[in-house]
Amino acid sequence: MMKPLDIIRKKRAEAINRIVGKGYLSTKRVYVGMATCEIAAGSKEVMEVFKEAVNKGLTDVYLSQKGCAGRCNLEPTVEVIEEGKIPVKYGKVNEEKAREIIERHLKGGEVIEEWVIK
Amino acid sequence: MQTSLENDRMAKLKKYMADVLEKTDRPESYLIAVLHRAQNLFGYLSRDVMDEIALTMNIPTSHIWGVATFYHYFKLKPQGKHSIAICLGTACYVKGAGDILRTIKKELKIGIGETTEDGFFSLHEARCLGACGLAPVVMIDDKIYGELTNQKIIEIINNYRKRDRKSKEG
Amino acid sequence: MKKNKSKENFIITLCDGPSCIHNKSKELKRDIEIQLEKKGLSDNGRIILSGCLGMCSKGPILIVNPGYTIYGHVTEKDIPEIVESHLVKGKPVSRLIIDEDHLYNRFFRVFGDVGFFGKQMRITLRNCGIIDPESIDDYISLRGYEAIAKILSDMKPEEVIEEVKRSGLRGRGGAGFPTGMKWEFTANQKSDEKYVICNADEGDPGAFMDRSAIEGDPHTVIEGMIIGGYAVGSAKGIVYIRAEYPLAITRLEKAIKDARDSGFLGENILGSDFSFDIEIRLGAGAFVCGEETALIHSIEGSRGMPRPRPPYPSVNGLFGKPTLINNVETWANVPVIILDSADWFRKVGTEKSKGTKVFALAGKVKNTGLVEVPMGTTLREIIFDIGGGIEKGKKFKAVQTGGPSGGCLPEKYLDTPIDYESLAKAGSIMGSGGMIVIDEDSCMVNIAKFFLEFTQNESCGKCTPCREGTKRMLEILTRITEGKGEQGDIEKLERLGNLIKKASLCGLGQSAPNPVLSTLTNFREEYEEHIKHKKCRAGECRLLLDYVINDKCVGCGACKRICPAGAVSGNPKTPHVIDKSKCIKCGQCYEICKFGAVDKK
Amino acid sequence: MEKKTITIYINDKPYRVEPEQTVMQAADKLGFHIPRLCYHPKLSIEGACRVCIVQVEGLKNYAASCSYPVSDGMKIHTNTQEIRRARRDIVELILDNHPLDCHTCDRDGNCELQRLAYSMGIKKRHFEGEKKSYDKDLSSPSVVRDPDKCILCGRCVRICSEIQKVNALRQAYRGFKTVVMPAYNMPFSESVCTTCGQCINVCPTASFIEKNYTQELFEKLSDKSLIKVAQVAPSVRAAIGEAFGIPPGTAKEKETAAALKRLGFDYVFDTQFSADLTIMEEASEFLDRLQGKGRLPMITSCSSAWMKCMEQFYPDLIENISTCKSPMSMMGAVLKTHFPEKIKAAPEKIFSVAVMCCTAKKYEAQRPELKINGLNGVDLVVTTREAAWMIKSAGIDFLNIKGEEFDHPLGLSSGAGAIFGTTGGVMEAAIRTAYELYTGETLLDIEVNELRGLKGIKEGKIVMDGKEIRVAVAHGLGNACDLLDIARKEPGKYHFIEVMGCPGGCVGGGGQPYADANSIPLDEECLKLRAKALYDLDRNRTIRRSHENPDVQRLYKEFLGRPLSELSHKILHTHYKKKEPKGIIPRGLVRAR
Repeated sequence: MMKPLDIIRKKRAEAINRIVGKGYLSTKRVYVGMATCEIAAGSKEVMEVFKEAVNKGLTDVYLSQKGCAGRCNLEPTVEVIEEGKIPVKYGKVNEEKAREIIERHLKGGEVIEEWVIK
Repeated sequence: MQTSLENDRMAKLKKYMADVLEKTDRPESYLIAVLHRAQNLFGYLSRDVMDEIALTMNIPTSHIWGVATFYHYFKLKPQGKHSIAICLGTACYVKGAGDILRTIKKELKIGIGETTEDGFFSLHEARCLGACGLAPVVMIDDKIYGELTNQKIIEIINNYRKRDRKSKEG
Repeated sequence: MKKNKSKENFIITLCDGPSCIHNKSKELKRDIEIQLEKKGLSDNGRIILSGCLGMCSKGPILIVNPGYTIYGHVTEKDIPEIVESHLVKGKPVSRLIIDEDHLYNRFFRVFGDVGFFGKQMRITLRNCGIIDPESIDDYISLRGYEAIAKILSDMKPEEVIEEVKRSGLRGRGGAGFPTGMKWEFTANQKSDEKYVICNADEGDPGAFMDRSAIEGDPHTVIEGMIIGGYAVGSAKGIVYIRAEYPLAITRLEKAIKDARDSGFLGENILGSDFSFDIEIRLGAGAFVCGEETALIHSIEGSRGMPRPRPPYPSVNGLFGKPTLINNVETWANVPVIILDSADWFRKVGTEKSKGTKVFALAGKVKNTGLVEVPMGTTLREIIFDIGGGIEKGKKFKAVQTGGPSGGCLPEKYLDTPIDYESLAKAGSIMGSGGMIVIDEDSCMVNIAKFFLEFTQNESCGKCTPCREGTKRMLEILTRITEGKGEQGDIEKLERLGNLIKKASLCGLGQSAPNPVLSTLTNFREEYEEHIKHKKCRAGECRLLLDYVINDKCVGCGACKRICPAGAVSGNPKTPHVIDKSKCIKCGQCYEICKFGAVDKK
Repeated sequence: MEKKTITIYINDKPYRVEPEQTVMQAADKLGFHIPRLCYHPKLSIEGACRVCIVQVEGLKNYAASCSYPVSDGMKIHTNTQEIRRARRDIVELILDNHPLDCHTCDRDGNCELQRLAYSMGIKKRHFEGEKKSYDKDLSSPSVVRDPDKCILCGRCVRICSEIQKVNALRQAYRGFKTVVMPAYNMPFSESVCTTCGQCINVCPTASFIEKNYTQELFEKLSDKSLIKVAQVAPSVRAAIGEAFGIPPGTAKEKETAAALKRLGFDYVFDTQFSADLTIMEEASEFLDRLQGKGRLPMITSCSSAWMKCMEQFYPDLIENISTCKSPMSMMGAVLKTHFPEKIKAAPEKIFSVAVMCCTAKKYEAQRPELKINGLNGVDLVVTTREAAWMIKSAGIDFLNIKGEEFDHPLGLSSGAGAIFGTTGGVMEAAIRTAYELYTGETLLDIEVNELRGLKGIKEGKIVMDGKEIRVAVAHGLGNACDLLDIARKEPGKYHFIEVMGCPGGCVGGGGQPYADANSIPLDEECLKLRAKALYDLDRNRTIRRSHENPDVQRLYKEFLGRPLSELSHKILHTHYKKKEPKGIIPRGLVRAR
C-alpha cells in the first residue's frame, strides 16, 4: 500500500501537470489581485480587461487571480512575472492602465516603470 | 403576485430546514444558519417567519427572538431598497468616518438602523469592511466606495437617486 | 529617486533581520556599493536590506535576483567575486550558493524587492498574493497538504503535539496561550466526540488579516485544522466565520469541497485510517463571539454570551465535548511547523514569542496594509520602515495595538520589540493584530471614547461590570469631550476601569477599559486639558472649539443667516462677529463660509 | 473509606474541604457567606452579577466564587478592603441603573438588592447616569413585568426554561439594552407564559410581581351591599406565618381564618372543603375511566398553570385530563349556586374571594368557561403575600391573634383536603377515597410515603381488589412535561397522574411569601417544612378521608345528589381546549436551553 507521503508526491505531480496544461509555462504570467479589498478598489474591472485581451487573442500569457498580498493603499495590484526577470508589480491599476500594461508590457515587453511598486 | 412570491420563499425556507433536520440530530445548533437563510430570502426576519422556524425546528420562539435580537446582522424590520453600511472600523474612524456618518444622517434624515421615508435607503454601521486602505469607506448594497469626503458621499447618494428615477421613468 | 531611467537589471537583497546575530548587512552593503561603482554598475540595479529571511544559521545571507540565487555565510571577501562573476559575467558563484527551500520564501521571491514587503517575513501569509486561492492545484504544487501526508506517514498524534509544543507557537488571537499545551489538554480528554474549531470571527474594527488569509490561501487553514484534528483525536472541524466576509466564505467553501474531492478531507485521509471533515458556521455580527465560550454558544445556536471558565473548552466545549479552538493565524502556522520543523520555527522571533505576527497596519501612516514580521521587530520598524512613516508630514502621536482590547502607546514606546510580554508591559496587548497609527490631528480622549463606544456596543450584557461599567465610563468620556468634564472624572474612570478589568466575566470585558486606561497613563495631560481648560489640542472635540471670524470676512451674511443660535452679528459688507456665549458650536458657519473667514480654535 | 480532602486557605486560615466543589460551596459550609445575587442552587450557574467575586492568590483577576472550583493549597480572600470595594462598586453599578423608589416599591423590605446595598455599605453614588426606561407589561392577570427593575441576573429566564421548561422568557437584545421579555416583546397575556409565577419567586427585585388586587379588595370589603366570602387554599396556612417572621413549617390555620374575618369578610370558608369535594368527583371519575368510560391515564386538573401548559403543549392529551374543576373553582361554583340559596341572597351579591398560594389562580378565575350562570365563581384572587400585606396594613396582630374556626357550611375539611397543597397530596387523597369506593373497604394504611417528598417524578402502586393501579406524580412544569413525554410514549404505563405546576406543589406556589434574609427562594428545606405543616394537619385530624367529611356528604344530600350527577357535571366540571398563543412549540426534543 502507498504511504500518504507517496500519495501526496503523486498528487503534486498531477497538480503541476494540470497547471502547466493551463499554460503556466507561457513567457509571461499575469496575476490580478482578487480579494475583497482589491475588488473594492476595482480589481474586478481590471481582471475583465485582461480576460478580454486573452479572449481576443493575446497569447503566451498565463492569467490568474491571486489573494491580497497586503498592500492596501496601492490596490488593485497586478503582477507580471517572467522567468529569469525580476517580477514586476503594478499598483493602483485601473481599466485604462490595464489596457496600457497589455499593450506596452505584455505585447511590447516594456516595463512601465512609473507604475511599478518599489 | 406578492403572496405567491412570499409562498415561494417560504417553501424554499422550509426545504432548507428540512435538509438541516435530515442531516443532523442537533437541529437547534443550526438556528443561526436558518435565520441567515430566512433573512436572505425575505430581506428581514418577520414574526411569521420566526414562528415558522420555531414550529419546524422545534425551538422555543422566545429563544429565536433572543438570538435574532442579539446578533446585529439580523434585521427585524423590512429594509430599504439600498442598504448603506458605513464602516466605523478604527482605520475609517481615524480618517474621518464620523464626519461622513453625520453627513449621511443629515442627507437622508435617518439614524443608524433606520430606513428613509421613501423606503429607498437603510443605514447601518459596519465594524470593518476590510478595505482599510481606502478609508473612509461605505458599502452600498455590495459595492464599496472609498476615500470618501462629505461631498463625494452626497454625490454617490444622489447618483443612486437619479438612477432610480431614471429606471422608473424608463 | 529615479535619476536614471535605465533598466533595472538586478536586485541584491541583504538579510537585515532585526534580531540578526550577524548584523553585518550594512557593512556588506557598503562593500557591494564600492564594487558596483568600480564596475560602473551602480545605476543598473538596487541593493535592498530585507527583514529576517529565516536562514539565520547560514547567515549572513545575500540574494541575487533575477534567478533568486541565495548565497550563505557571505563575508566581505566574497563580495568582489560575486559582483564580478555573477553580475558582470552572469555566472553565479557556486561555492557560496546554499540550497534553502522554505515554504515562506516564495513570497519573498516575488515581492522581496518592494520596501514594504522586503522587511517582512511571510510565514502565515506565505501564499497570499502568490497563488490562486481558488486552485487547490496551486496550493498542492507549493508542498500543500504535504504536512498532512507527513504526519500520517511518520508521526503519532503525541509527536505532532510535541512538535507544536516545541515550536513555541502561541495563540495569535489574543492572550497568547501556548498552542501546544491547548492541544495537549484536548488530546488528554477521553471522549467519544471532540471538536476542532477555527475562530475566524474577526471582529476587531480595523483588523482584516484573517479575511485576507482565508481569501488568499484557504487551504493552509484547512490543512492546519486537519493536523489539529489528528493530534487531538477529533474527526470534526468547524470554521466559525463572520457573515460579513462573503468572499472568504465562498473561497473557503470551495476549498473544503476541493480538499474533500482530493481526499484530504473525509473518510480515510490519504489512505490512512484517520478521518476528518470540516463544516462552516456563520457568525452574525457579534464581536463577543470571538471569545471561546461565546463562540461555542453561537455555534450551538444560542445568544453568543460567554460563560464562566473553568471548565475550559478543552474539557467541556462544543455540545459539552472536548474542543480545541485556535484562530486563523494560529492554524496557518501549523503546516509550516510540521514541514519546516519546530526547530526552524523557534529560531524566528524572541525568547518567549516565536514565529511571526501579522498586523493590519492602518491609520495615518503612508503605507497601509498587511504586515507580517518576526516577533521582536520594533514598533518603529513597522511604522517607519515598513509603513513609511506618517502621512502628510504630520507628527506621530501614538500607535494603537490590539484593537478595542488594546492600548495606545506614545513615542517613547516606539522601540518596544513586539512580543506578548513587552506589549503587555507597555500597557497594550498583541491582540489579534490591529495596528492603528495616530497623528497629532487625533484627540486621545476621543480615540479612547471611540474604542469604548465599540465595546459598549458589543458588550453582550451578561455581566454587571461590563454592561453597566462601560456605559458609565462612556458617559464620563462623552462628558469630557463635550466640555462638561468635572474634577474627579479621571479618578472615576480609573476606578471603574480597574474594576471592569478585574471583575468582568470574559476577555471582552476584562480588556474593555484598556484603551482608556492606557491613554490615561500616556496622555493624561490631554484629559486634564479637556477637563480643566476645556481645550482639545487636536481640535477634534467640536464642542471645545471656539469659532472666530477673521479679517477675511467680507460681510456677505451667509453665516449670520445659517446660524441656528443667532450668535452671529454684523452689518452687511462689514466684518461679522460671533458671540461666544450664544454659539452652540454646530460648525455651520465654518462650513458655509466661502472665504475661509471662520476659524476653529 | 475516608473521603479525600484538600486544604484551602480562606482569609489566611487553613481548612480541610472536599474537592470538586466551588469556592462558594466550600465557603458556605465553613460559615463564610459570600454575597451573591444571580446564583441559585437549583439553577444553572450564570456567573453574571459578579457580586460573589473573591480574590484568589495567583489569579490576575477576581474569581466568581459561584463557579470557580477549589483546588489544593488555594488561597482565597473573601473580605479584603479591595474585594469589598470591588463588590460595593458592582452593586452600585446595578443600583445606578435601577429606579430609586424603594419606599414605594412592592418589595420594599424583602428585596435582595436592597439588602445587598445595605450590607455593602453603599452610602454615596459615584457613577450615576442614564437609566433604562421601558413600559411595564400589565397585560397578564397574574404577573406584572417591570423591566426597569430588572438587574439581569437571569434567574427568571433560568427557572422558566430549566425548571418549568416553559421558555416564556429570554434575554433579548444585548449589552446595556438587554431586556428580559417574551418572544417579540409581546404582551405576557398573549405569550406561552403559564402564569405560574415562579419568576416572581426567584426575582431578587420587583421586576416580576403578582398583579396586585389588594386595593380593589379593600374597596369591596367596605361595600356594605355585598356579602364578602373568602376561601383559603391549604398551602396558604402552611406559609403565611413566614410573612410575619414565624419560622417555616408552622401551620397557621385558625389564625388565618380569624385574621380574614377581622379584615371584613362575612364568611371565611376553606378551600380544603372543596378539595374534599374535588376528591369525591375526581375519584369517581377515575373509577369510571378505569371501567372503560374515558381515557387513561387520567391526569389531575387542580393546578391552573399546569392546565395552561397542557393546553399549549399537550393538546393531544386533553382528553386525559380530569374534567373536574379545581378546588378553588368548585368552591366558587358552590358559592354562586347553593350557598346564596341557603342564606337566601342573590348570587350576584356574593363577592367571592380566593386567598391562594398561587398567581395562576388569578388567571384561572378569569377563564370564561368556568362561569356559573354568567357569574364568575371567584371574583378576585389574592396571593398569600397580598393577604399577609392586607392583614398587616389593616393593623391586625397576626402573631397574637386567637384562632377561629372556618365558617359553616363550607369550612369543615378532612386531612385529605389539607395535603392537597403539597406534591403527591392530591393523589394520596384520591387513593384514600377511590380505594374505598372501589373495594367497599376502608384503606387503613393511608400515608403513601412513596408519593411524598421532592423527587421530580414519583411512582407508586396500589392494589384494589387484586387490580394493580399504577400512579405517578410530578411537581414543577418541567418534571410534568418529562412525565407526560413518558406517558405519551407508553400510554399504558400509568392509570393516574398527578401534576402540580410549582416546585414542591402548591406550597412552592408563585404567590407564597418571599424568602427571608437568611434564606433563598424555593429553598428545599423550606418547601419540606411547609409540606410537613400540611401533613401534620392531616395527622391531627380525626377525619382524614374526603368522603368522610360530613359537610361534603350534606352538600351531596341537599344539593348535588351524588358525585358525577348531572348537576355536578354542570357546575363542578369543565372542559379544556387546545391553545396556540404566539411562541408555542410542540413539545419534543428541545425544551431547555
